[in-house]
Amino acid sequence: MVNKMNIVPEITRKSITHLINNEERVDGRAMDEYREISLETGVISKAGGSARVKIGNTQIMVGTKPQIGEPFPDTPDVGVLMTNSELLPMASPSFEPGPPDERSVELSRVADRCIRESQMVDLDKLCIIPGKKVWMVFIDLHILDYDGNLMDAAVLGAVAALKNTMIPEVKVVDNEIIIDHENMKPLPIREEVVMCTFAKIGEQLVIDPSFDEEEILSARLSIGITASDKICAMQKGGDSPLTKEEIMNAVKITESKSKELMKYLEC
Amino acid sequence: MVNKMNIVPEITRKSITHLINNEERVDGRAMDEYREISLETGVISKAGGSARVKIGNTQIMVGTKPQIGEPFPDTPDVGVLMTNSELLPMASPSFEPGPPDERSVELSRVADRCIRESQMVDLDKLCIIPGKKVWMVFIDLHILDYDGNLMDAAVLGAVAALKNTMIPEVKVVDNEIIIDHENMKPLPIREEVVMCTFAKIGEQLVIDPSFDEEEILSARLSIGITASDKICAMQKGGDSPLTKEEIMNAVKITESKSKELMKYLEC
Amino acid sequence: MVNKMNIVPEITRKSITHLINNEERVDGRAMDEYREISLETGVISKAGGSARVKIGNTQIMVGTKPQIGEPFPDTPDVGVLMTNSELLPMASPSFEPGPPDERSVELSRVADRCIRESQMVDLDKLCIIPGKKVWMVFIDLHILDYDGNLMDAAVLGAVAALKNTMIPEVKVVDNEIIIDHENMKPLPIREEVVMCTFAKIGEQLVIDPSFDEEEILSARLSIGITASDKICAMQKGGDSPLTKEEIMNAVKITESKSKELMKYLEC
Amino acid sequence: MITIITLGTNIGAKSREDGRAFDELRNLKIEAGVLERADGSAYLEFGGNKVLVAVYGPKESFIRRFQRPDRAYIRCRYNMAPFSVDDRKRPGPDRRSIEISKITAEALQPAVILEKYPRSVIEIFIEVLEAEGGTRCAGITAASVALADAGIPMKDMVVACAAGKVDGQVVLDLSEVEDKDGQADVPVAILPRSGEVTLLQSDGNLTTAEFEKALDLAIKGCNQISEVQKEALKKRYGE
Amino acid sequence: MITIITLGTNIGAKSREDGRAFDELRNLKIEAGVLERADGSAYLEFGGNKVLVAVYGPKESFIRRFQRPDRAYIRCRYNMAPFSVDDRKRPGPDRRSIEISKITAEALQPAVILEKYPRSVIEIFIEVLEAEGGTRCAGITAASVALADAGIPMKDMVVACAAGKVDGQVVLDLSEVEDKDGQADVPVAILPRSGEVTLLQSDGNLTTAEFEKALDLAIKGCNQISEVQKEALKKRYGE
Amino acid sequence: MITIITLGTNIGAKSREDGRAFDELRNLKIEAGVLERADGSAYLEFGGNKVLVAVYGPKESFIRRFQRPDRAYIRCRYNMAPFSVDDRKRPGPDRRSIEISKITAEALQPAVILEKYPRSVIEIFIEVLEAEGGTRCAGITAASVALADAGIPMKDMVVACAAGKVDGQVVLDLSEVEDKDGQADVPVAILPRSGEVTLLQSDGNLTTAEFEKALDLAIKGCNQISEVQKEALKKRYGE
Repeated sequence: MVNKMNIVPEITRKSITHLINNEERVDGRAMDEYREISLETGVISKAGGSARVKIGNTQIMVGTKPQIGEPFPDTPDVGVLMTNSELLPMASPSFEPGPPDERSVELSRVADRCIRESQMVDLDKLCIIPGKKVWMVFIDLHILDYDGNLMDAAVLGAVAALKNTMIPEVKVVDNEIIIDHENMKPLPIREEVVMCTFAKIGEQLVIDPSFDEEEILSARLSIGITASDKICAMQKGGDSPLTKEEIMNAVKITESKSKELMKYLEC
Repeated sequence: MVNKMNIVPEITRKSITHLINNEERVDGRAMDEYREISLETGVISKAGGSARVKIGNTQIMVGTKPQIGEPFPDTPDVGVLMTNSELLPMASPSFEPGPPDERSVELSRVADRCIRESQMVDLDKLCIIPGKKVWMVFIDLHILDYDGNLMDAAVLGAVAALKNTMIPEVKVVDNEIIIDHENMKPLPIREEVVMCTFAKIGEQLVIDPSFDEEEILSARLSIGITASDKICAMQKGGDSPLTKEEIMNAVKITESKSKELMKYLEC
Repeated sequence: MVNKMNIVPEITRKSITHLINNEERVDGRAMDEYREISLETGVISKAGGSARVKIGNTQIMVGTKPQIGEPFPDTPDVGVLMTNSELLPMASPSFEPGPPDERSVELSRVADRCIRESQMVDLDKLCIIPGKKVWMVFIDLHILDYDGNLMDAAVLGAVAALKNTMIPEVKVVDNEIIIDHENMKPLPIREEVVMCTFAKIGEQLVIDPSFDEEEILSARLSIGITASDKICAMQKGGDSPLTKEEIMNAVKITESKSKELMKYLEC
Repeated sequence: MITIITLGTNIGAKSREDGRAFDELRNLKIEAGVLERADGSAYLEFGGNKVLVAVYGPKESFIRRFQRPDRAYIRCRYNMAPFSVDDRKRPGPDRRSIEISKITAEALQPAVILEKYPRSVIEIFIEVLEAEGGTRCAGITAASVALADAGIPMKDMVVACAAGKVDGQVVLDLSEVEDKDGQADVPVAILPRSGEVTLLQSDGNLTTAEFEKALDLAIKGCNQISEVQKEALKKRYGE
Repeated sequence: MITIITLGTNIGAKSREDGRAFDELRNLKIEAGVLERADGSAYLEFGGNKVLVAVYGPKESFIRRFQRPDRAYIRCRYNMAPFSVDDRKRPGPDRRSIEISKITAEALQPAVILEKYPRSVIEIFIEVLEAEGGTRCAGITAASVALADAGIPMKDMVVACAAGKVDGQVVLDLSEVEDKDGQADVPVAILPRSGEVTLLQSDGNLTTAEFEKALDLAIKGCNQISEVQKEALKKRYGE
Repeated sequence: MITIITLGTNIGAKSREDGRAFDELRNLKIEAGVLERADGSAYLEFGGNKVLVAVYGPKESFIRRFQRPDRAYIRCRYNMAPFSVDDRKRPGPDRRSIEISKITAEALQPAVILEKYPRSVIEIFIEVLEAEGGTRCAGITAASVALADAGIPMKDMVVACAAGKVDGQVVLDLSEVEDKDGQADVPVAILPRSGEVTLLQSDGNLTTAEFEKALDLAIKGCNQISEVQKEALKKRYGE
C-alpha cells in the first residue's frame, strides 16, 4: 500500500517548473538528456541471469529464474515470461511492505508488455513438449533505491538480465525430460528493446524524470521501442491530458534516444 | 467489509412501524404482497446460463459456468454446485470492496442450500467418470442494485439461470473425455424451488421487505419451498426472537405465495 | 495481529523484581521450580494422537493428524512433520484473530525445530514410496489459556501427542497404496525431548516464567534437550542481552530439570 | 465439577444407529469456569462433541464497526480446531464458520441486556475441539453458560438443540452419522422462559407437518438441556 | 430508453472478420440512469460487451489515502463478473483490473471539476457483465455518462475507443477475435472539445506511421461515440 | 569503497569443503552508505551472501502498535529476493522471514539508545540479494553499519556470526553446504565491548561441551567481524 505524499513543497514545484519552462533543469540536464546510467550483469550467481541497473540514483536489481512449467492453455506451444516487481520499502519512505500496489502492478505490467510485444525472446524455442512442458522465465524487478523513472530502468535491467540468462539443454526421452546442467546455453534473443519515459512539466516534455520531477509532473508518457524502431508499448500516466503533437514529438525523440540506451546493452 | 449504518432515521422507523401495525405499508402493498418482479434469461452469451432478476428496485445478474472438475471425496459419483455472491459496492454505499463479508456469505450459503436440498438439479446425471470427473456448475450472484430482499431474488435468479443453462454432450473414450460443443443439452432439472422472506416489524410479519423495511426489522425469516411444497431451507436472521406461531404462519403464507413466484419461472 | 500491551503496572514490576533479586517468587516457587504440570493424552478421538497439557494455568490442546502426502524434493525418502500453532483469542485479551503473528510463528518454529532436531520421530520409517509418497504428520498446537511459558508446554504437549499417535499399516501393491485402518501402529519414536525456558528478571534467571514474569522479563532463553542430554534447540528472546555465564548456567539447570519433565511423558 | 445426564424415554419406535429413542438426547456434560484468563468460560461434551467457550467483556470497543451508541455489541467467533474433524481442517475462518458465527451472535443477543453497556463489546470465542454433529447448537448452549460465568446480565439463558428426519422419522438431536444419512436437520435455539425462537435453520426436505413436529421436538430438547445448564452454574456458584 | 447506432463507411478495403469497414465501430447503445441506489449510473452495450457503471459521490472521504486538501479524489474500480468471459474468472481484483482501474481514473480525472469538492471522494464502479474486446474503453465511455447522470460538474465528457493493426491493416475498434489475432491494439481516450488525449496505451508492433494512423483513427472513433453519449443523456434528461 | 579481509589460521584439523580452517571466516566485505533515499545503508558480501540494508528514522510512528511512550520502537523486515536462492522464492513474508525479522530486531535493540526518541520508530530493511548460508548473521552485521550510517546513537555495534558442527567437528561460520550436511548450527550476535549475547539460537545435536565450544568460537568470529564493520565506517567517514 502506498501513501502518495506530495513531499515536494510548493516552492520547489514552482522553481522546477519555472526552470523547465526556460528549458533548464535543476540538475543541469538538457530536456532530452538522461542521467548517468550504469549497468552490470551476472551479479547474482544463483539467478539464471541478473543485472544491476542505475539511472542516476535510481537503482534496480533484476534477476531471472528459468524453470520448467506448463504453458497457458491458449498458447500451448510457446514458453512463458512472467514479470514481477517489488517496490521495496527500502527504496523510498513512500513504499510500504505488503501486496503490490497499483504503482507496482503498472510498472511490472508495462515492462512485461514492452518485452513480450517486442518479441525479444523467441518464446517458440522455449517449448519443450508442446501443450505440456515449456520454459517459464520469471523476471523479478527488485527496486532498491527510488529516484524517479523506474520504467526505463526496469526495462533496461530486464533486457540486460534476459541477455545474461543461461538455461540448461533439455532432451525429451520417452516422455521424460532430461535436464543437462553441464550444457548451458543463452536464452534465444532476437532484437533488443528499450523504453523512454517523458514527463510533462509546465509547457515542456522532459526525458528521464527525476524523483522531484515525477512528483510535480502533470502527465507522463512511456514509449517502448525496438532496435528496428517498432513501437511495441506505450503507457500514458498522470492527471492531465497530452496533445497529439506532444505524443508524436515524444515518439520522435524516442527514436533517437533509444539508440543511446541500446549502447548500454552491448557490453 | 461492511459498514452497517442505520441510515433510516428514527422518525422513518416510527412511521413505517406505525403503518405496519395498522396493516399498511409505505409503498401501499399488502402484508403478503411482493413488489413488481421481472425476470429475463439468456442475457449473457458467454455464461452457461444467465438471468437478470428484479424485485422492485433490487436487481441481480446471475450467471452459471459449467466446467469439468473433480468430485468431492465423500460424494464421488455426483456433480457439484458452487454458489458465490458478490455484494458489489455498486449496489449500495454500505457494500465495500474486498473479500465476502458475513452478509454475502450468508446469502450465498442459504441460496446454495435451498437449491441443493431441493434436489432441483439432478446431480447424479452430472457424473462423467465416477470418482474422477464430474460437471461442476458455478452459480455467480452479481448484486447490482440493493433495495432489500436479496434472498428471494437470489434464489429466483439462480433457479432461472440453471434452467437456462446448457452443457455440451460428453463421451468417455479410452479414459479420455471428448466434449461435443456442437451438441448442447439443458441441465437435468427436476422440480423447481423458490424462497419467501418475511420481516417482523412491530407486531406484524410482512413479505418481501424493501430496503427501508429491512433496516428496521427486528427479525427475518426466509423459507425455501419446492413446487410440491417441501420445505427445503429455512434461515432466521435478526436480533429478536420469533414465536412458534409466527414461524408456522410464515410457512402457511409461503405455501401459497410460492405458487405466484413459480409462475415467473415458466417463461 | 497482537497488541502487546504492558498490562503489568510499574509497581507490580518493581515488587516482582525485588522479590526475585532476593531469590523469591510471587507464587512462592524456587528459582528453578516449575508450576504444577498435568498431562492427559488420547483426549480427542478424531485426532491421530492428542494431549492436553497444563503448566500452572497455561493450557494447550495438541492434536496430530497423520496423512499421506508428497515428500519435500530435497528429502525424498523421509516423512514430514509440520507444526502449527494458534494463539487463540480465547487464551488472552492480547491475542487477536487473524493470520499467525510473529509470536505464534516463533512458538511453532521453535517447537518444530526442537522436535525435528531431536530426531525423536524416526522419519525414515515414514516413507511409503521413496520420492513419491510419505506420511506427513501435522502437529496442531491449540493455545486455550495463556499464563506464561508457552514454549515448554507446547513441546511437552507435542511430544505426548506424538507418542499417543497411531497410524494405519500401509502396503504398496502395484504402485497403489492400501491403507489398513484395522491395523494401527504407533509412530516410530526414538528418545524423547523436552524444553526448559528461563526468564531473566533483575539479576536472576528463573525457570518456567508465569504471565506476569514474562511481561517484565528482560531476556528469555529456551533450551531443548533430549533424554540423552543432547542440546537440540535453543532460542533467545527479549530486549536485553545475556552473558555467557548465564547461558551456560541455564544449560546446567536444564540438564537436571529435564529429567523431571520427562517423567510426565512416561504415563 | 462435571455433570452427566442421560435424557429421553425409548417409546418403542424404530431404533437409531446408537440405540437412542427418537426423543432422546446424547450424553451431555457442562462445566462452567474452566479457563483462567477469560472473564467467563464453559466446557461442554455432548455425544462426541467437545466444545470450549470463552467470554471477554463487556469492554470498551475501539473498532467503529463493533460499536453501537446505545448498547453493547456481541462479537462471536466460532472456530474448529484442525484436529476436530476426520480430515485435518485448515486453520482460519471459512464460509461455514463465518455463517455460524453470525447466526450464533444473533441467537444469543436477545437474552443479553445490551442496553447496560453502550459503546462496549462482548466477545464470545467458541472452539470446537472435537466435532460429532450438532456443534453449532453445542456452541450456543455452552456460550450461554460462559456468558453467565462472566457475570453478564441476561434475561434468560439461550439454549439450542436440533431435531431432524432420519429414515423418514422425525428424531431429536442428530449425531454426525444421522446428519449425513438423514433427510433433514433443524437446529433451533430458544429463550426457555418465553419459548421464543432465536435461531432457526432447516436443511433438507420436510413437509409442513414434519417441520412442525421437528420444531416441537427441538424445543422439548432445548428445555431438557436448559436444566443441565442450570446445574452447571449451580455446581460452580452454589444455589 | 435505448439508443442503437451503426457508424462508419465501408470504403472497399480488405474486409474484417465481422464484415465491418476498417473505420467502422461495432453496434453501440448507451442508457443513463439504470440503477436506483447509485447517485449516477449508465449501461452500455458495444458489440458483445455489456458494461454497467455506478457513481457515488462526491462524498466526504474518511480514508486519508483518498483525501486531497484542495480537490476531490477519484477512486475507480474496474471489475469483471465471473461469467463475463469464456473461462470463469475468479472473483476479486487481479493485476489486470488493478492497472485498468488506475488508468481509468487518470483518463476521467481531467474532465471533472475536482476543485469544487475538496477532501471528498467520487467513487466509480465499473462492472463488466460480458466481455468481447475493448472493455476498458467501454468502461470509460460509460463512466462519463454515469458521472453526468450523478450531476457531477465536468468540463467535457471523456470518451474512449481503440484502434489497432489486424492483418497488417490499421483498423478501428478491435473485436475480441481481432485483438487476439491482431498485431497491435491502441486504446485512446480523449476530451472531445479540445481533442486532448487522457488515456493512451499501445500494445504490439507498429511503425511510427502506423501508430499515428491508429491514433488518428481512434480519435475519430471517439468523436463518433461522443455523439451517442450525448444522445443517451438527452434521452434521460431531455434537451 | 570496498573492504576485503581474510581471517583465521589453519591449524591442521580436518579440512573443510572450501578448504577453510575450523576457525576461519569466509571472505567478507562491507560498504557503508550505498543508497541515496535511505537515511542509512550498508552492503555486505560474506562468502556467497550478498545483503543490502537500509535504515529509516528515527521518525514519528503513526501506528499504535509500533509506538512506545518512553522510547523508540525498532521495526525490522528481513526479506529474500526471489532470485536469491536456487528455486525461485515467492515474494512476500513467509514464516521463516517473520521469525528472523523478530529475532533480528531483538538482537539489535540492546545497542541502540532508544530512550532518546520516545514515540518514534526506526525501520530496518534487510534484503538478501543472494543467499549462501548465514544470511541472518550477515543481515545483523550489515544492519549495525547501516544504523551507524544513519547517525543513530548506539552504545556499541552489534555483530553476528555462527558456529556449528560439521563432520563431528566444531567449526566457525558454516557455508550453505556445511549447514545442510552438518549436525548443528549456532548463530550468535554479541555486543563486542561487553561480550554479551543478544542473539542465540541452536539447531541440531550438541553435547554441552560442544555447545560451549561453538559459542566461544562464534564469539571469537564476531570479534573479528567487528573490526571489518569499523573499517567500513572509517572508509566512509574517516577516522
